[in-house]
Amino acid sequence: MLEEKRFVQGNEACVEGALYAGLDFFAGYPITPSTEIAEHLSYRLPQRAGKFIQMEDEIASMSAIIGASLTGAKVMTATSGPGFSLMQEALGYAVMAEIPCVLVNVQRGGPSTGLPTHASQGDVMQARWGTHGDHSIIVLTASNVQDVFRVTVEAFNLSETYRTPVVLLFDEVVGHTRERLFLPKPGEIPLVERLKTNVPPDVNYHPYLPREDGRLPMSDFGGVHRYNVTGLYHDMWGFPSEDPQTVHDLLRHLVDKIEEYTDNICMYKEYYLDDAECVLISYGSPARSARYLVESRRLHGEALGLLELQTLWPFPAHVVREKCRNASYVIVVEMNMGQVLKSVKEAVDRPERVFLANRIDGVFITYKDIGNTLRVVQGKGV
Amino acid sequence: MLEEKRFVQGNEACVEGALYAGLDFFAGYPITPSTEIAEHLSYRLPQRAGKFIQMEDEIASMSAIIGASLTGAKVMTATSGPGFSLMQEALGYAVMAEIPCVLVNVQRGGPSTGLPTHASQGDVMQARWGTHGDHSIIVLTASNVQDVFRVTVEAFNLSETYRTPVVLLFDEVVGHTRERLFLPKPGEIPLVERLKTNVPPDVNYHPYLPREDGRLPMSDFGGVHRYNVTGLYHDMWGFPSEDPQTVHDLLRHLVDKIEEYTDNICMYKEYYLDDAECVLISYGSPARSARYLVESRRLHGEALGLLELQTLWPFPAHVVREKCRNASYVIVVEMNMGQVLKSVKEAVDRPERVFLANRIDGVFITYKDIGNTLRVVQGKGV
Amino acid sequence: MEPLRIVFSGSGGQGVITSSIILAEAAVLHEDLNAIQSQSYGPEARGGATRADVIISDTEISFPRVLQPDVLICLTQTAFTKYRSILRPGGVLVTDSHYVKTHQRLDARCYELPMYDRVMERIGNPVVFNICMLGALIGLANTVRPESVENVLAYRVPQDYLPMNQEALKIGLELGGNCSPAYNSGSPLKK
Amino acid sequence: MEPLRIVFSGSGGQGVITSSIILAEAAVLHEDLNAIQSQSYGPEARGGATRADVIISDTEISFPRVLQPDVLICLTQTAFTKYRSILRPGGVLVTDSHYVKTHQRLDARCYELPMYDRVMERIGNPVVFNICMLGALIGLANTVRPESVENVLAYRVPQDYLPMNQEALKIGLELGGNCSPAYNSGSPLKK
Amino acid sequence: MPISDYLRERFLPHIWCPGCGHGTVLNCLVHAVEKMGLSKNDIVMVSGIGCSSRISGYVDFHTLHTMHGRATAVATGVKMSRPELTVIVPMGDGDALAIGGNHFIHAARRNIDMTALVMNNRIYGMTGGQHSPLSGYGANATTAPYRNVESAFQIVDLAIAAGATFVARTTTYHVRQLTEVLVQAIEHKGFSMVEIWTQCPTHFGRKNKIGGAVSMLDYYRNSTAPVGSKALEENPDLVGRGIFRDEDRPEYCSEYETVIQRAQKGQ
Amino acid sequence: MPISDYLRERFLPHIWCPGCGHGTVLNCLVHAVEKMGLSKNDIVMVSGIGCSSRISGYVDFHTLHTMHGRATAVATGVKMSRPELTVIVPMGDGDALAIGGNHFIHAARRNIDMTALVMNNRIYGMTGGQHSPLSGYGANATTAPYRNVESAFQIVDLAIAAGATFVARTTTYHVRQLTEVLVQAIEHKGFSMVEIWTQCPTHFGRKNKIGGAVSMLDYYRNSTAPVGSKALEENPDLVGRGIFRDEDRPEYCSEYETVIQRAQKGQ
Amino acid sequence: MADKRHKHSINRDWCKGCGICIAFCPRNVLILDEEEKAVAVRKEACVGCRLCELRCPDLAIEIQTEEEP
Amino acid sequence: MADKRHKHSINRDWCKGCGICIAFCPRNVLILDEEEKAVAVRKEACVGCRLCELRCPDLAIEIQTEEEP
Ligand SMILES: Cc1ncc(C[n+]2csc(CCOP(=O)(O)OP(=O)(O)O)c2C)c(N)n1
Ligand SMILES: Cc1ncc(C[n+]2csc(CCOP(=O)(O)OP(=O)(O)O)c2C)c(N)n1
Ligand code: SF4
Ligand code: SF4
Ligand code: SF4
Ligand code: SF4
Repeated sequence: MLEEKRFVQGNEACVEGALYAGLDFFAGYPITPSTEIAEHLSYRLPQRAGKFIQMEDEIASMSAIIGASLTGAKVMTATSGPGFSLMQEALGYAVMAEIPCVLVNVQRGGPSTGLPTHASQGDVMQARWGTHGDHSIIVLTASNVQDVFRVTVEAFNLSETYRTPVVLLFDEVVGHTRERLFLPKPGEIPLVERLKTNVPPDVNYHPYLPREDGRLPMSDFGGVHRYNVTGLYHDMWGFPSEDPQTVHDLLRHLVDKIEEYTDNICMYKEYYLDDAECVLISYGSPARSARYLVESRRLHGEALGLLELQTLWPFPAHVVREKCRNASYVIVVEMNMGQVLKSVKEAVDRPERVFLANRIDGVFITYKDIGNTLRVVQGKGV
Repeated sequence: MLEEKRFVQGNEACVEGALYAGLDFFAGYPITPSTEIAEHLSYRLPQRAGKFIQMEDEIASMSAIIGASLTGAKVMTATSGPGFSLMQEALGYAVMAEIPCVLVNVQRGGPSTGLPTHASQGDVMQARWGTHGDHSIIVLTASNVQDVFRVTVEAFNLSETYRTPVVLLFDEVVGHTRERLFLPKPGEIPLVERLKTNVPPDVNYHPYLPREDGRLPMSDFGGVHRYNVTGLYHDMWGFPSEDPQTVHDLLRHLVDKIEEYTDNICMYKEYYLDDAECVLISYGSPARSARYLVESRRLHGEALGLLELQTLWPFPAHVVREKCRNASYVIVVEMNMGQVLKSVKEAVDRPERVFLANRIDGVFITYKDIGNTLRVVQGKGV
Repeated sequence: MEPLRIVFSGSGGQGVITSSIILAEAAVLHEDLNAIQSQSYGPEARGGATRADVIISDTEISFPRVLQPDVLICLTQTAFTKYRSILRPGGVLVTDSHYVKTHQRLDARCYELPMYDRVMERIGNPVVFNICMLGALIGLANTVRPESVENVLAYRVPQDYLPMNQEALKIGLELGGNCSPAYNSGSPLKK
Repeated sequence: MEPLRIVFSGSGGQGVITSSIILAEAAVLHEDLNAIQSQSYGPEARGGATRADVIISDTEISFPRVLQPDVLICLTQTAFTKYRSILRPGGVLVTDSHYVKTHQRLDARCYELPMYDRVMERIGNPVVFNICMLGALIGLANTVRPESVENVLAYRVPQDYLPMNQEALKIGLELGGNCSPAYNSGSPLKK
Repeated sequence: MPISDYLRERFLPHIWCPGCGHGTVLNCLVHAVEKMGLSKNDIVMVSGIGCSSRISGYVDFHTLHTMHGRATAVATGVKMSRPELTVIVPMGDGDALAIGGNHFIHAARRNIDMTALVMNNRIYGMTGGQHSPLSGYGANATTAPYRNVESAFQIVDLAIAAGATFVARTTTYHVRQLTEVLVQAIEHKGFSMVEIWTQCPTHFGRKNKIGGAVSMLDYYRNSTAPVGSKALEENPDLVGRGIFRDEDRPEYCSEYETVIQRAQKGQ
Repeated sequence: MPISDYLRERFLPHIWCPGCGHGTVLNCLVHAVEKMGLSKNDIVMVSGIGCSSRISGYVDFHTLHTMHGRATAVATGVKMSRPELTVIVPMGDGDALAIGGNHFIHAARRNIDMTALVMNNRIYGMTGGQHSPLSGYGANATTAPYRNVESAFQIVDLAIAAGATFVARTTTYHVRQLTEVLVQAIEHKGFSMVEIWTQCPTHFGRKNKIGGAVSMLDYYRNSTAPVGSKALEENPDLVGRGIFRDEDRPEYCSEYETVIQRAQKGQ
Repeated sequence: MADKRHKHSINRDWCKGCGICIAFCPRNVLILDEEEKAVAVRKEACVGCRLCELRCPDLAIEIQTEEEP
Repeated sequence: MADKRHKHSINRDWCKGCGICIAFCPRNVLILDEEEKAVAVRKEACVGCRLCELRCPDLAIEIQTEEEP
């Protein structure tokens, strides 16, 4: 029975998801509230001959997983606010060199050291724009232990499919809450393995020549193909180049390979949206409060609905527009000053109907808080 | 004569502006294309008993100016893309602890090591969102040597006025181009000195108790008031606190003290906007190409106009909306994939009329490039 | 079954959090129930009063926290003073008579049980105090079957400590099972 | 005065960039002109061909780069092959006869001057080659007055090198002043 | 002045666990400062992040609680800007030598005048017991469940190799020596480093079965001996306490004054 | 195999300036690898950012040109993931010891099996001649116009104190010794570090009036002497060349194997 | 020595009962009371070495030494 | 030694004329020509020490040594 059912924290569910996805190598540095991920992995990975290392800091952690990934390993690191900020340079390197890897950021109160042990979702925009230069990136989130497992597996699949870093943006509540986790059987969730080149040993292999579909078959370091990897703009050989056409094409490739596949990357859940007059849009733990409100109000016949986003970037604008089309108002529920609110306003037809229900004091937002905002929005005051 | 006229690069103009504003302390780490700023300051600062130090990296550089600022010094650091990414954690600390300081980012091609010696403006969104957690920040830019001097002085004034880090976001072309600089006489440009507390030595001084107007009088380290500074959420004493009300109020203060003063912070230039049918919006070196285009087209009676932004954040949405009200189309000219374009679309009444003229290949965008886009926008193809 | 909302409170060393996890885990792994557990973290958890929330239900649990507990357990005076007010009117209050003096009356069924004292006299080791408390809770409210908790103890507790824990659980069950509220101004809980 | 657009090109060690700066600085600081200077940076500047752009004008200069130079100076064969095509039709091409062979004709006034050879024979030190080139340019096109360049040299060049530089400038002025184009398929520049 | 005048009593009792050695370091530090009779206005304390770094909140100096690992870098800015101030930089072993290792060796190389206190509890206390670069081979930690296989830095050797000019080691058991060494370290002109063994009963003690604060102090007493003592020579298992280096080398800020002189002559 | 087989001739001539010592390091390195007869598929080179780091582009191994200062950290990931591979990590002095100092000392502490080459030209070449932590007191640099007042790291001492188990120094003049030492360093199991003096005529040479490449090599010849040589003993001004440490200590990856064993028994 | 008296003022709000002062007092002057706070029960035996004051991690002990009249 | 012949193959595209091989050749075999490329002018004097090959920063020299017939 213990086999398929577990009672775990979100952070441990993330560990189980990573192991299910085939994690080989983890490098990290402790930081609240993500530390349990490193702790569990230091125990679990060597059991299956996987490698765990605690590096000297987050920069080193991110650097180490980049190196390991190039040898063919599935890799991950985990951190929170301050550490995530420190990883931004290396994150950009992984984007430029197209290195599959997964970064977990269990958010805490920011800016700076902020509120290490409290709930917040203040890193949504940073996850998209934190490193210098134009780029694109995939960011996923979840609201309960089961979904944490699920999106973690998906993060590895997407990072392999698109050869890109994927950020898992959880929050303190999801990371620390213990609840039931059903472990899927092996094979129950399909896994994406790394796309390897089939170029024979003595034929020229072009590591950075994208296929029609934008994908790049890889060859492991230590394998038969020797090539160069760099954070500079580079040609199909991976050799530095400043040729304008080469530069233009590479940057377009880096962005298009993700943005053009937004539909395939987009994950979300919906509750009672069909006839919803008021659409709540939320993600992470606040979506649980939103769902509680929706379900209890439905009992009194109020036409509330919930759109729970699991893919934050690339932002699923078309889905949001669709789901909000018939809503007389939309309330974005998040624990920050309205970071997803911005994207929602951009996406919908009538931005003036979009409102924000939020908390920024480190206290988990409750269904009562959302209810209060709803009342105000309905013109009934507090 | 050499007294008031100089022939210098933009990077040196930045140095002169900082010295004019009263720079006391600079810590930095070399990186193309910002290095000349450190080099000139290593020569100029000690001449006036100021302090220059080359630290072991950018994190240390940002850390060192934070320490120096608290002793009452006017401080600055300068870097480019990769270094700017590394500074994000400490930048957030300066935001949280409300430490006046100026960061120069002379942009180069990103992401990652990218194109160190080429022109780009890819760090606009990062400058706003690069550090973790909700926050606000001031970001300025300029398009020629004279304006580089001017906005640099302004950067120091704003950082003292609002007790916040101010980012100067230049680009390689502006930083490296040599042209004429007229040095204003002392006093010609008003300088903002640090607001000091007048609380007498033995009376309780509350370092983090904002005045009505949101300003916080400071007391220098080494002075008569001893207090605590931290990156954690803190009370009026600067002592760590997790009280929700305290947390809420501090974060609101950090954001409102800037966002509510957007008008005072907003700097821009305009050319031929009164009757402009087509409004170009640009900033940094591309604004020069845009201006060239506007002026040459005006000779043929085409109603083009240019709005050159110098304040990028907080974004001057109201100004943009105003200036674009009567335009039949708006073209944003920048050397990235449309980072200011996003804000412009949010600001104007008819986002569908906003277009992008850009280059992303490291080549400086010319008036011809903009002209080509204009032709397409006018439906005339290429 | 109506979802049952419990708040455990006490001081750092008392093992309140462990007991909350054991209870919830017993419900999830050894009965066909759903449960969720969360706890206070950080400096305030270090000094001051620790708190753990548990919700047990036979349906999905969306909102993870307890705003108004049906059952409130306080193992220190500080915890009692801090949390007494959140107890649902008519709910159940369990306090340890050694650590807590409940002066004025609350609108609740209040049990002041000599858990600590009984553990010290019958076992002589305070580490199992929290398990005794768990036993008492199970005795009082219909949460999970004692066997389920024993199952959890079996793999969570080091062998040599197991008997001591089982004993403590038994003591608690007795205390909780055959006791009547110190006073009862609340509505009955057991259905 | 019409803005005058000049492109200097050559190889790393030849001091093309320095000479471009001296010219522009002379215009800005010692004549009431406006000028702007920019140059190629980075690896490609290290090996390959270095390039410096200068625009001299008596009005404000908005666009900082030179797309089609009125005057193109090439001090190496590589530079010539790389940049010849950008010269404005009818513009002025200045090459050094020691380093550059201009095979087929261009639509321009082309001057192939023995600047390097003259410097080596009259001064014997290649470091002032670039100043000689500057002199030639001034001799050819109306850019700035020789005195203005001498002014700049006076504070930019270390004392003991000054005479050598002044001499080189003079040689250049002679070369540029009393020379006729190798061939002329371009329009006259001096107005 | 009474000891209490050097404390911010408003914020006490502190957040440290019962028996945490960090409190003893705080205790000896204020006694040392009192001994030296320094004016509180002339002292700046710069700490990083960690249990140890919370020390800055409790002393009535100018206090700067910075970022994890960055204390010496921030302190460099403070000191260079106001060389006349006394700068004290308490750090945990992780703070100083894991994430902060680079700033630490560079401050030592520059020999900039500050006193670095490495509060070495061989563990990450604040985050709950992960191994640190000082845990040492064989130690147990939440991120070393199968025992640590990394060997520890020799802080003293590293500081000396990097260029520190005053280097000492002692423990929270040896409170008289600790107080004395702190006085000398603070008086030293140049980069001084004091490694202080300080017990974390909550994590290191518990996980490594050393027991509580009292037995950890016993261990400190029994496993160390004064530098130059016969005991130390005879028993290789003992670790030396005392001063390992105390020398004069041009201090960074004074050197920078010569730069200013050259620059101003230059004009 | 002929030397040229170890090079990516497609990308040559390289970007280094005429007379740059980095080319000589490349030259001796490929000669060393050829001597050892290693298979190119088994070698991974991880470099950072700098002129020196461009070396990875020209060798026909698996090459990883990473971020400024991060080479050893990235290499740690490579090595730990595939311990059977030979990992070579060339870095500039700034790359290795300014921004990269922390990763450098931690890789040494772990004694992870890789060969760090510190290509020490005492300057930041790539960015145009700013001082580095190795420039040393009195050196001229674009960011030290009034002469440098920071003293240099002793790389050899620092590496030893941090835990490196093979430590050597030589120069680009002493090409036979360089090649020989490289062979030994690569063969060593554990963290090996070779400090290589390599001339930057363009910046260090010019700014410090040492002249061009040839006279810089002359300087290397005249200012160094073999470790243990009489000359070195007698003349304190000379700097030692050769091997300073060569010892056995458990290597990190092998140690981690024991962790895996314990973990798997544990089940 | 006997001609000095030593007063132990112990701050009960700060004392966390770690037992350090008690374990290492050379004269066993101190004990923990039932509230787990340190108290000086054998004052007369105190030699005023002040080690408890210096070792206390909570700065809860202060020794005042006064001359016998 | 005299019974060996040494061929210097110098890659003129790679040679940057730094002069190192020339300065440190024990037998002054090499010189720079007017195009600033190294050439072996006194081949017969070459002792085949290969120091020029090993020192060349541009990997432009290769010495082939063949036995005299
Ligand atoms: C950039 C960053 N990474 C990680 C953390 C999390 N963190 C806080 S303190 C700490 C280490 C604490 O250990 P130590 O420095 O030895 O001090 P101690 O708590 O043991 O006194 C860590 C990893 C952080 N705050 N910031
Ligand atoms: C994070 C970051 N900071 C700064 C730079 C700029 N930069 C590139 S190389 C370099 C130093 C080069 O010196 P060194 O490492 O000694 O190698 P060398 O070029 O001398 O061979 C610097 C500062 C960078 N690329 N990235
Ligand atoms: S966790 Fe350890 S270091 Fe931190 S306060 Fe507690 S005992 Fe001290
Ligand atoms: S700048 Fe210096 S280090 Fe860089 S290639 Fe040139 S000589 Fe070599
Ligand atoms: S040492 Fe201090 S805290 Fe510990 S028991 Fe004694 S008085 Fe209390
Ligand atoms: S050493 Fe090499 S590059 Fe230098 S001159 Fe000789 S062959 Fe040419």
